[in-house]
Amino acid sequence: EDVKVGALMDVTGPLASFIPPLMNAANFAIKHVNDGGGLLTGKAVLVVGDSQAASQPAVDAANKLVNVENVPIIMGALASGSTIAAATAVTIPAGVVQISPTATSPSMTDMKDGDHLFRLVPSDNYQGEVLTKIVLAEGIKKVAITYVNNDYGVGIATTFNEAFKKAGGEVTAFEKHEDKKNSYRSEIATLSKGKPEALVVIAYASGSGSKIVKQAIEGGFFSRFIGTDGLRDDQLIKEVGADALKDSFFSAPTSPDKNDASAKLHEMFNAEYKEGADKPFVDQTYDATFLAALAVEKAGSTDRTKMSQALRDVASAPGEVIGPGEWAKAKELIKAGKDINYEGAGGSYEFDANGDVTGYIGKFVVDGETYKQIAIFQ
Amino acid sequence: MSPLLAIDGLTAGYGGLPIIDNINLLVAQKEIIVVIGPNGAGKSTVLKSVFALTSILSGSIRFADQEIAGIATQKLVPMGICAVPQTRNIFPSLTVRENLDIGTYAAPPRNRAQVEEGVLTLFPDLKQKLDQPAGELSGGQRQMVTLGRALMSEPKLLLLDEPTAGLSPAYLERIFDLILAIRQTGITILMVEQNARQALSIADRAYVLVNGRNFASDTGANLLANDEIRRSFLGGSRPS
Amino acid sequence: MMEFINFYLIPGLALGSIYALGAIGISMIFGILRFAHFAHGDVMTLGAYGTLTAVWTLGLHPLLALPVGIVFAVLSVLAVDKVFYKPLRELPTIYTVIASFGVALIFRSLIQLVWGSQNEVFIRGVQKPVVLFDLLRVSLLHLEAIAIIVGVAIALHYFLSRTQTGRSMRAVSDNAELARVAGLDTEKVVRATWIIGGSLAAIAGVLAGLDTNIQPNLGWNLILPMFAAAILGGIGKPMGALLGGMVIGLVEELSSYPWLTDEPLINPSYKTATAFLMMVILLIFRPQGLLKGRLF
Amino acid sequence: MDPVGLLFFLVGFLIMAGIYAILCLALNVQWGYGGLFNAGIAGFFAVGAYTSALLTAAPAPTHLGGFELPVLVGIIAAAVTAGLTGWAVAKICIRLKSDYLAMASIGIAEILRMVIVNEDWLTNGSLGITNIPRPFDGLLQGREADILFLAFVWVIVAIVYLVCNRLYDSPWGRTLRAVRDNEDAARAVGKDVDSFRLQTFVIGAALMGVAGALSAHYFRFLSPEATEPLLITFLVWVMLMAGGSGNNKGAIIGALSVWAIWSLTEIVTNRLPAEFATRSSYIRMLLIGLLLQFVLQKYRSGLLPERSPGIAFDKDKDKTHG
Amino acid sequence: MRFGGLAAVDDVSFAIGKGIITGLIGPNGAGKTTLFNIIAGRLFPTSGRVLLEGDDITRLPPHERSHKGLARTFQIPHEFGALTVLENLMVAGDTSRGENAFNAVLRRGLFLREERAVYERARDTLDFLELSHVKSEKAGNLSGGQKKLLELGRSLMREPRLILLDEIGAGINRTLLGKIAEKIKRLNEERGFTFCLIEHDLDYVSKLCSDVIVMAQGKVLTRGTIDEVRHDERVIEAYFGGGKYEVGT
Ligand SMILES: Nc1ncnc2c1ncn2[C@@H]1O[C@H](COP(=O)(O)OP(=O)(O)OP(=O)(O)O)[C@@H](O)[C@H]1O
Ligand SMILES: Nc1ncnc2c1ncn2[C@@H]1O[C@H](COP(=O)(O)OP(=O)(O)OP(=O)(O)O)[C@@H](O)[C@H]1O
Ligand SMILES: [Mg+2]
Ligand SMILES: [Mg+2]
Repeated sequence: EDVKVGALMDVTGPLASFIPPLMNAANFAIKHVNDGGGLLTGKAVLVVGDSQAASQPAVDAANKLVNVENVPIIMGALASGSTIAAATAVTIPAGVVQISPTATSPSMTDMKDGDHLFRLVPSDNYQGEVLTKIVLAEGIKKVAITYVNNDYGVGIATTFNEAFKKAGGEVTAFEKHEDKKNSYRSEIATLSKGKPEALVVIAYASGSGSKIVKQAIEGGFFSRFIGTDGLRDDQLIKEVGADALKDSFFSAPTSPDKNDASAKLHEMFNAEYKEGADKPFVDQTYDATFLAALAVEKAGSTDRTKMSQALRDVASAPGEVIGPGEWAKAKELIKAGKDINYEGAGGSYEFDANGDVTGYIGKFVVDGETYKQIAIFQ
Repeated sequence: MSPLLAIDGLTAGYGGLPIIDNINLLVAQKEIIVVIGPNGAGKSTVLKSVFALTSILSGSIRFADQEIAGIATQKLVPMGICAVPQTRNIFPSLTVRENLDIGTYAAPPRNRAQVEEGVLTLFPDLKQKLDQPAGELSGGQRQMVTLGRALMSEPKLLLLDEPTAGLSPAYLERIFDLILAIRQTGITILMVEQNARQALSIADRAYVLVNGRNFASDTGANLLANDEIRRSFLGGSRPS
Repeated sequence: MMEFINFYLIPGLALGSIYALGAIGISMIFGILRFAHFAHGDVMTLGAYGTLTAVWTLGLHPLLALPVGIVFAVLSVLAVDKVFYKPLRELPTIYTVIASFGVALIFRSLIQLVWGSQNEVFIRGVQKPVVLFDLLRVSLLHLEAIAIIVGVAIALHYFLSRTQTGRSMRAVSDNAELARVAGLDTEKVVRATWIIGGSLAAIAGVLAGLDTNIQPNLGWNLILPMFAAAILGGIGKPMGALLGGMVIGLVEELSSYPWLTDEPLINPSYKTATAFLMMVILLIFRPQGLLKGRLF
Repeated sequence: MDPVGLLFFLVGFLIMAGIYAILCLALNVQWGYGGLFNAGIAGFFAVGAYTSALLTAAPAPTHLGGFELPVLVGIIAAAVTAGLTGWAVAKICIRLKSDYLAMASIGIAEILRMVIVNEDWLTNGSLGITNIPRPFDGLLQGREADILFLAFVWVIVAIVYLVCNRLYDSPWGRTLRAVRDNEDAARAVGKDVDSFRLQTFVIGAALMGVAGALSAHYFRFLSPEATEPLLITFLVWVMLMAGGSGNNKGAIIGALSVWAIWSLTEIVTNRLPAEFATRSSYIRMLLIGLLLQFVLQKYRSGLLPERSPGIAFDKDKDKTHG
Repeated sequence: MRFGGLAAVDDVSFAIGKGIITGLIGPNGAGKTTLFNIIAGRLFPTSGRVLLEGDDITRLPPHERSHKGLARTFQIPHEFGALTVLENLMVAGDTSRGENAFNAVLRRGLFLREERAVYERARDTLDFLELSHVKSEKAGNLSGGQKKLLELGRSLMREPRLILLDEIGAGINRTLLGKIAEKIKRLNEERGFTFCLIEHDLDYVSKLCSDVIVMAQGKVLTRGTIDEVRHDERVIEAYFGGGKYEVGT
């Protein structure tokens, strides 16, 4: 019998341009499951609900996944807002575990979720702090910050701003901007006022991020940019060109240095889909889907009540380490009653009591037409 | 000679509901035909039917021996039929000049300048308003604009729905004179009038409609002389 | 001073040109067909994608491939008008407004189905700005946009006030039934409206795409400022819309200039709001639009 | 399919449909009776949602309020603040002609949205407000609690419906429709046109605020995308036009049927063959767009068209079309 | 009253006698309608005052003038298109209690009597205007003349002290118009209503009006009985087109 795995994806709506590679990532994980022997006694089937990056469609889509499709577990949603709304209104009351690959909102940490809500990225507080270390290590003391005014941008930018100042750095400007505008030239002109050494852009490359970088270079204001995982996107290189990004660097959640999971996944991914492995959140989406399937396999049935324990079991140490794509091996081990520990492309995912993870953050630079990881921080 | 316009057994209305029922009406070349009747009798509906602005349920409308029931409104102007509707009959945001101009688009007159000259001699009031939006005109001035527009295309058949409503006596007389004059140029006229006495006095023939049906038809003079008609439709028996 | 011109004034004018090109169509459609065309932004997007396809397949420069985008956008709106809008013409226009909202959805989802929803770019990499005397530093594209809008303004004015089609348009806009009675072919006028509106929208879409990138929400994201522009100019007055577009573009960019102190006058995150505020204030004091009288 | 699951799906579906029904009834008061083209529904919805959320949520350092007041108080306050906002908006732009009013109201809704996103101290900006309670919290656990909330929502729908019906079928409603049809003539027969339009706008806005509040309580979470015009303003317009403007039953039917189109299409597109999996959401949006067109063209004056309420003592009212 | 450079009504002063039917005539574009619009409050004059029974109402909005007993009809019919004919008349009645939204929802008993009375009056008015057979028709669907009748009916429903009738006769069947004239006369004689009417049909004016004001080009040209003004040289020239076709300019 086939087993449905639910996925809440913000397919249409403001995040639409992110989704195609992430959809591939989720499908890729399911493909690995099915190629590696299937889920339980049948095949895994991904059922996608379109949460549109807004509460109301998220709740509506979750309602359908939980009640009509009867999925045992849900991967998603991506935006914090749609994740929280779906969780509080639908999945938590219904007792369905939800794993968000990307939601970073701090308020998810202390939500009364009855151990049903998990996420694979650290709460934004974390990346902001690590980014501070990376920037200072580059010898940059004076920056301007601009961030997109949504849950992603606000969270990371605020923590970075505070941590950076506390660590002795100088922030000449700290300004939010609207997504979806065509011109940010006046904003950039203002940002350049205090002669900062670099511009920190906390935004999505396919949203305002690329536009800001491009317009900043064209206007001759900045030549050095610092970005987070939202900006570390092939899209940026496509729009701005690799040359212009020589001096820029980026942070993004990554897996521990011993593990080559990420590189392996990217290779497989690009072999399958030709492109997109380097898009933001591909790793986490793959991992979340894979973990969801693992949890079902571990639970041995589609019984919803067993999922959160099973998820914790398969994700955390101790246990034999399983990497992306190693479904056959994992299935084997679970069958044998052995404990496994999934170490994904985007991190090792040791959940704390709140369902949060502390992750690893990598430092990336542009190398040719793509990004190269040059250091790892914890 | 065959009639220019022949309406035969026409039943028509709005949205499937008949308003006029089995109407027959003939207009010969160069005639002035007047239609009178109480309010809501269906007079405008008859004119609108000729202009394809109603839904025709049955019957035929022939213009110059050609069936025109069902021909799209805008195709009728080039065929030589021109209409002056009863209400909402100007383009308010266009200037008076542009309103007149519109009349020439579908059926360009042979000599535009001359026709315009003629219209302006007819309605000297419009001369000083030529560049003013027609929406700012008084009720009577609007009536002049719409008549002017219709004349600009040198029609064969002119359908007038209460052309004198709201015009002062001077214009009233002038419009009726005008109608006689344009008939001389070979234009045929079918008009609905509530200024029925004057209208009947210039009419070759007239039709009386009541409740959507033909009630009577005769020469204008005969109808005027008919006591019952006078009492029921012309406002009593005061001498005109 | 140069900073003001380089980074506020010229980008503002360029942005305004894009808004204006869209707003003209919105305003004309409003004038003739009496409804607010919510799919207009998506017509821009269609134009951009049509052009993009030509760039990909024919390897042309985007501005040379533009005619392909224009034809594509125009054909699409004509088809949509025939299938979806025309049957609703006799009803109160609110139905068509709602229909156009549905059409916007249809356009967008078709674009996503055909081209996918990732961002695309016409030209990769940073465009070198034009630098004059080491002072003036503007993007060539912006100069092109401004030149296009000037050309469009002149052509449009001539068209509306001097040509028969232009005047017929205004007549239909006043009173469609009477226009038919007067022998005007209203459907022809409607077609002309779509052709002009669709073409200008396609141009706007390509300019916007050149300025940033192309994605399925490209035009939808611009629709509100464009409506504001059309309103600002006095609805149904294309020349007013043109002016309104320029004003909205300028207000958005100039509102964050440090006019009084060293700080931006208005926090840039309220950029869009300034445009709307401007519109609301204008509506209150001059409900007939920026331009007095007829400037159709 | 699991019948229990289906039941709960239906519960969730009807809760949302109920919230939309209130919005639709509110819009019907403004547009159907009063002819006021309010295109800023999302703004009043948001004001209501935030008012109730801030008053009833648990205290939090990140935003104002958190007074943990009873939900009912929150909802009433939502009606009041949304009504007041409506009053202020109406004071400014009620004299505008329909399309201009539409734009002004969109503009004001957008400004409100930006205030909500930008003024963190008040609303916690884009991070939103969590821990918003529902009425009767704790009475039932898990998804069974949704049934209670469903009942709560539909009781409010019923009350709103009753109020709207009474308004419609009264001299007030008649005069309002007269004002809609012709302002000058209404003035000439002694009606204070501005006052009537103002009242309508305020009543509608207050009801929209109630709907907003209900949605915040339903989601237990509120963030600025709740004011997304695509989902609030436009969808509600579609619902009203599909249902039949000027008809309260039509408004509710419209809300139910369009929401069904919106929501149920996903169940269909999810059953497309695997090749379409990645595209099914676009196909769904396409389908929604086409279905809307179908409804508009098929039911030209709405599923239930406007009907004059009739005059109670006009006995021979069927003798029409003389 | 000025429109741009044009003085549509220019330094006009006159009084309308209480309880009298006054006629206002003049060539097209003389400013008659504009003058009515000023009296009824639809337009505010550039200068000058409007007094109603001694009260200055120059700045009063139209609906308040209506409450003071002033009613008017529109030259171009302004019907409430989506309301039935009956509703059109009832709207014009005095339904102040039922027009309170609060009463409409919570105290419905309060306005039943008032409604009934208005209904009865509306029925009578319909009968009189020969509109009863279309009472449930949407007013927007009426014929041109029927709309004019409706205009008249609506103003009668106000039970006003002064009624301004703007070319109520244009487009009305002359027989019916005769009856309307009688009704106006009766209302005037029996109820003391004051009328001021614009009309181009002088037979009609002469039948009704004891006092006629002639306007031309925004000014009062003369005033007197119908016979007096009919024979006034200036009137003949300006209004009847003394020499044929020499009107206006
Ligand atoms: N809104 C306006 N803007 C500009 N001019 C106007 C406006 N309304 C009326 N006029 C002008 O004022 C003058 C008087 O118009 P008014 O409607 O009062 O005439 P009237 O005496 O009622 O004529 P009629 O008997 O034809 O109805 C006319 O010349 C008209 O063109
Ligand atoms: N658009 C319409 N829809 C439905 N009924 C209509 C429509 N127009 C007119 N009617 C009805 O048709 C009947 C005849 O109308 P019509 O306009 O033909 O009358 P008429 O003879 O021209 O009257 P009048 O002299 O008053 O202009 C009227 O009872 C009217 O109510
Ligand atoms: Mg008629
Ligand atoms: Mg007049």
